Amino acid sequence: MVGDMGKNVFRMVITAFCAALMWGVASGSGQAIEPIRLGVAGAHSGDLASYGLPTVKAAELVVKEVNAAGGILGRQVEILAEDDVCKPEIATNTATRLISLKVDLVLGHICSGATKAALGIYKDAGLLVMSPSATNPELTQSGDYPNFYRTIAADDAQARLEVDFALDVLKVKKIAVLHDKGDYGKGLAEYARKFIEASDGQAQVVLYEGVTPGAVDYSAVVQKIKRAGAEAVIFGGYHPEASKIVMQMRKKRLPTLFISDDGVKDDTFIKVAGEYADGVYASGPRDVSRNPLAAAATEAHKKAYGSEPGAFFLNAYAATQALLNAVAKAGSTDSAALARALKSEFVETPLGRISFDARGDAIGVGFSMYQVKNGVYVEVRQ
Amino acid sequence: MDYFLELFLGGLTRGSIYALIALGYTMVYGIIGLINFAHGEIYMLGAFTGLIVASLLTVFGLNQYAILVLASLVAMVYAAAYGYTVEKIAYRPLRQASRLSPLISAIGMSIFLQNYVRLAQTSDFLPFPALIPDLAFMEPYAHIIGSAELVILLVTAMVMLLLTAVIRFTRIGRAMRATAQDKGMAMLVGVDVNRVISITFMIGSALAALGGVLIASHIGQINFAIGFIAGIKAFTAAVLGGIGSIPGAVLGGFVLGCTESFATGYVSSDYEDVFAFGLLVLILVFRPAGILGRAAAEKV
Amino acid sequence: MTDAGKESGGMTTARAVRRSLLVSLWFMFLTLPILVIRVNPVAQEIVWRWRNLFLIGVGSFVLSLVGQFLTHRQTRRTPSLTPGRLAIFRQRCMREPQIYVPFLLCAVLTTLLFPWFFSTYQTNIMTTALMYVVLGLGLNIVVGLAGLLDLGYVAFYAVGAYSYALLNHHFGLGFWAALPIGAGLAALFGILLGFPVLRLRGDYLAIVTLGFGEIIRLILENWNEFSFGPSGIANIPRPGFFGLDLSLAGATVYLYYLMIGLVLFTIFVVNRLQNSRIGRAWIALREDELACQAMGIDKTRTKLTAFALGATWAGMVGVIFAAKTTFINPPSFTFLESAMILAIVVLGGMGSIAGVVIAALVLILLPEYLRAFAEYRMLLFGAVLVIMMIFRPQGLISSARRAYKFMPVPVAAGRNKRHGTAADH
Amino acid sequence: MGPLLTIDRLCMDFGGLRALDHLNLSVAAGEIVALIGPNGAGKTTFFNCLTGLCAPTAGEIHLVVPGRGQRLRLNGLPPNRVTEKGLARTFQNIRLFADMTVLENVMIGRHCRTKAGVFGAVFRSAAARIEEQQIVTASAAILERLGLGSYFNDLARNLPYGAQRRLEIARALATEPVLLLLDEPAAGMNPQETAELDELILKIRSELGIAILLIEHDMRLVMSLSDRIVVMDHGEKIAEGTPAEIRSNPLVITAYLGEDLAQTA
Repeated sequence: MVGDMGKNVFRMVITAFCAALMWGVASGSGQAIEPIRLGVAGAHSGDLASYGLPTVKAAELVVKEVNAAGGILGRQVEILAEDDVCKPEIATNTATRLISLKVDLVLGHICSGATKAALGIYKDAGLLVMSPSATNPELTQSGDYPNFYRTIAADDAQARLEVDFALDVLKVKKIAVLHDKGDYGKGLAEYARKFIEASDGQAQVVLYEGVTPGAVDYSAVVQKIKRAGAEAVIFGGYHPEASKIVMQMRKKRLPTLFISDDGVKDDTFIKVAGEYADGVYASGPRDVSRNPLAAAATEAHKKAYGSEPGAFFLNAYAATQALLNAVAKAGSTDSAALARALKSEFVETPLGRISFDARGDAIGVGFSMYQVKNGVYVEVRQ
Repeated sequence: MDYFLELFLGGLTRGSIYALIALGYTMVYGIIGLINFAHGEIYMLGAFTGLIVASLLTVFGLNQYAILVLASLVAMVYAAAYGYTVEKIAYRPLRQASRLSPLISAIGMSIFLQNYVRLAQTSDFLPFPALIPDLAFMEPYAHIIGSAELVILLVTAMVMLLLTAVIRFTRIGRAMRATAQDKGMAMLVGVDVNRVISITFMIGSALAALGGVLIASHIGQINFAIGFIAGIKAFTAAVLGGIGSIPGAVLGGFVLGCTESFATGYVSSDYEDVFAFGLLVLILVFRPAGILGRAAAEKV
Repeated sequence: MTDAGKESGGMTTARAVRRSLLVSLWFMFLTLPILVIRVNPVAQEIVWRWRNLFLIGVGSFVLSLVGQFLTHRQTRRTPSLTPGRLAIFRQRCMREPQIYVPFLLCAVLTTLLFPWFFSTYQTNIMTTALMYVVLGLGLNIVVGLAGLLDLGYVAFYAVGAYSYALLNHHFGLGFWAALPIGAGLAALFGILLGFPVLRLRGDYLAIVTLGFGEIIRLILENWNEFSFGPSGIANIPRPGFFGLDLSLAGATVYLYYLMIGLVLFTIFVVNRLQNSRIGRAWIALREDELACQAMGIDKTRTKLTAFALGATWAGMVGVIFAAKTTFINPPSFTFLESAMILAIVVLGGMGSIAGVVIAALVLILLPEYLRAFAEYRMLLFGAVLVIMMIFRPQGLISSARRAYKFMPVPVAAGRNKRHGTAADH
Repeated sequence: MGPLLTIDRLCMDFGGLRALDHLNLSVAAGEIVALIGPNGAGKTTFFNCLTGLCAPTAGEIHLVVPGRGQRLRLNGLPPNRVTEKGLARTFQNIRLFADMTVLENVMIGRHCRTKAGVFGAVFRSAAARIEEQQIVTASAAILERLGLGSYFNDLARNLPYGAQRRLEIARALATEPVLLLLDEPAAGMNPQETAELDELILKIRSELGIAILLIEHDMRLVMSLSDRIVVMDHGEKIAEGTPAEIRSNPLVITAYLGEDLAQTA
């Protein structure tokens, strides 16, 4: 019995292994260039899938439309989606896999860390990459990644906006800068601190601290904010931690203003923090609800998938349009020609009329401040 | 001084959260000497079950107290059922195996349960209704200690007393002590060891679920991964206090909570966890059996 | 479920069905809230998914029936002491050169020619798998041989990776210079960890090493001035080939051969170690710490050697990891990574080199080839750990001790000639 | 020539419990001394104190190795250092390295007499190779001497009970002791095995010149083997003398031996 079963299992494993190898070989050796292959990389499974999957859907919707209209340069567009679970070490595998599959363009990655790890590989392969969500400033500012573009504003721009808002509009003098120790949150907080310190005494950072994500409470940090006498908190991070801090601040009768970022401008934040959310400021992408293209894209998503689109959907939609437009204008998928087209041509997207600057950041994409009023985020008009 | 007191109270409430989860940990360890890595996941499952029940009951329009009690009860029943099943599937067949095997099995179970909830529910954070009502008489003190925090503190104290009483004075408690000391001997004198272990798991899991519901309604949100950190912290608390000891778990929770609170208050919350784990290493090096634990001498 | 087979002979089909029915009902009850009801408090909606309940019911019923059937068959057969057919087959493979030589030759050829037949992607993931082979073999020294349960092994991996990244960033040190430095620093950290935990045993050791691993990661995350914090270090150069800058494909192939070399070197070293004076001391320590001391083995030194040597491999692979991904940040070094490496050691069979190699290849390659099931990857990983522990706790390949060969020595006096039972092999 | 091992007023407390109470004892080179007494008299604790597994509360332990002359103080030393000095022991409940082979178990005993390190092991330097060869030969010789020659490559756990007991002795001998401590070596043995053990212990003394201190409950073995017997009760020494003296000591008879002695006598 044991022997028998073992043997069968053994045979099965061997067969499966062979099949996998064959499949690898078959998929590795493609044939002549027919369609334009668009690689879509990001977290498609795991805890962060909700940040990555909307991008795939956005790409699918744009490509469907383009293909229905006859494709680009007479060629159909094909999507190859690959998962990187937002981990740098997996992202390098994802990148080499996409290269093995002979993609012409890459939409992705989603997380800054994974993007950094993958970019070097794309650079060697001469591929152009556009991310809808990687906000780390270095990606465009360091000059190390000339092949990188993005349709989202960098963290420093967001931090700039938050600090300016706190100093010029709210006129606060003492600010506590907090972050969640993560890549995104801490990066943002670092910039915020730098900008405040450079404000010539207009305001000062009275507390700079990272909170432990997932901790059961933040009462000690809240006490510290109170003791430091901060008039406002600038928090870099995501909504789970933000809501906990805000709730504890308010429960402890601390009226300190709370200013945060795109990671907090999420309806879940308001649902969790409830009445305590009122008055919280958060920066987020400019309100595009009056842009007919944005409405159309959202409508198309609802029609195709039966739900509201998720995070970075419109950024990804715009990125796909920008990439395909560049191919059409450049007349090829050569990366030098594409780069020229991206920088010179404007394209109408749900985010507005965009083009790209020399570093690869989108021109015309930016942030504005929002405030929670009666349970909804409302754009603050200055 | 005020600042110190506030940090201390904050540490106490945080500690009581750790303690509530640590009680189940320490019970299981006391009986079969297994680090039940899946305990944190049972806590998370309890919280999810509580959320589901509470959401259903809200639809029926029950009042808040009824929802809190019912959601806790159902969550506890389910957690007990999960605890029983986990023990039977993943640990019981390994009772005779080397110490490593059940530990690995527990890690596997923990990963499995996390992903089970992630796939069946969602990977996003879900808001958890504030089931613990704001008590009117607490209103003047709300800036010092909230109602939910007070309730958690009281429940932890009650559970600790109750457990100590059960273990000391009841039949099943005696059987538990016997099993903890020597499984073989307990079996010889007529204790149904399997049943005792199952019951221990069920009680421990039910406590974890109670903690899950209360803590989630205090924090206001849950997701599938909350069990991991809670589990690690609770286990640290249990080891600090002397694993296997019921009062030790509570004491360990308080010590850990206060350490973290003071570390944040006087140093920086950047290194909060470094202090927590550093304390663990220090205590274990100088008092390997924990604060209230008894050193078990090996028989030569 | 497990006691079904004990009532051998008397088990009727009806009873098995009734039992399975109970099992399936139990699981339907168990999964009712989580699998069936999905609440969305944000949108205030409740979704009922009754189909899942049905699937669970049918699934657990069938599984339980099959399980009972198998245990029943197993208990009915008289237990025999002769090894199973598979074991005999395996023994034959090991012993007879005409079987294992061609097989070995095949394996060697495939490994050597791999990059020429497969794409860069395939080579790349194979390199990743080889890295885990070395990590597994390194942890195997600590856990498998010396029996010290280390749940913070990833800390040393991080030390290696950061040594290269930082040395390169600040001093422009190259890969080959960083490799021994990374390994040495990791060994130093191994000793550093070793000292406080010397007195701890079993579970306490496990939790303290876990804490140590977390502390290292937290420091990397928080100490921006030193480690650049969570945003990590980018643009770490790939290893150069005698000053040549390689293309991506070239570098991948180069790294692949580098890893093959390192794997062979590791196997060579571990194999020699485990049958040496030091290796025997480790195993004795694992078997019985007290007796081991009483036999004159210095516990402190033996444990520290194990920690240091285990850490050395992690440090080396860490350097290679940094060179391979060209970017590192703290989230790559979480507890889950330690758990993964530990799973490789345990699944492979503690102390068994071949087992660890196979387990690493399976655990790392399978998820890559099963990307379609990515969502279920971790679920399966957890389940496999549990199932393996229950049905094959000794791992895929259980370790065998070395047999020493002797000329038959005539027994000195006649008085002890009474054993004919000992089967020599 | 003075005694090999001298124990002076050794005390051991566990919490409030006094397990050893001012115990004096000495063993001469080549002597076989038996330690007897009822269960719980403190005999194993005494062994543990001697071998460094417990640290005695008070008292002195000194060892004089013949030929080296130095008087070595043993208390406070860790177990491995004690073994290096020349004391080796066996355990009451057999503590072999169950998953190692018989030969390897004995090779472990050679550990403290050899010194090859990691580099020697990996690069197989000439010195390390020679040393390893010597370990194997020496260990094999010990096994042959103890009649375990046919078990070399068997796992220790698979050995019959009596052979496991002998293997423990072999392992202890491999450390080249001057004094061998045997903790109930005959426990669980049948009369034939006990008789063989008797012969073996005498042979160890006569051929290797090793002194032996043993704890034993089998009075027949104790009486036939020992040069001297020490009787313990409640952590104290209550009597000491040759087998004949002990046999006739009324104190011993009432305190402990009673019927046992009547049977043997």
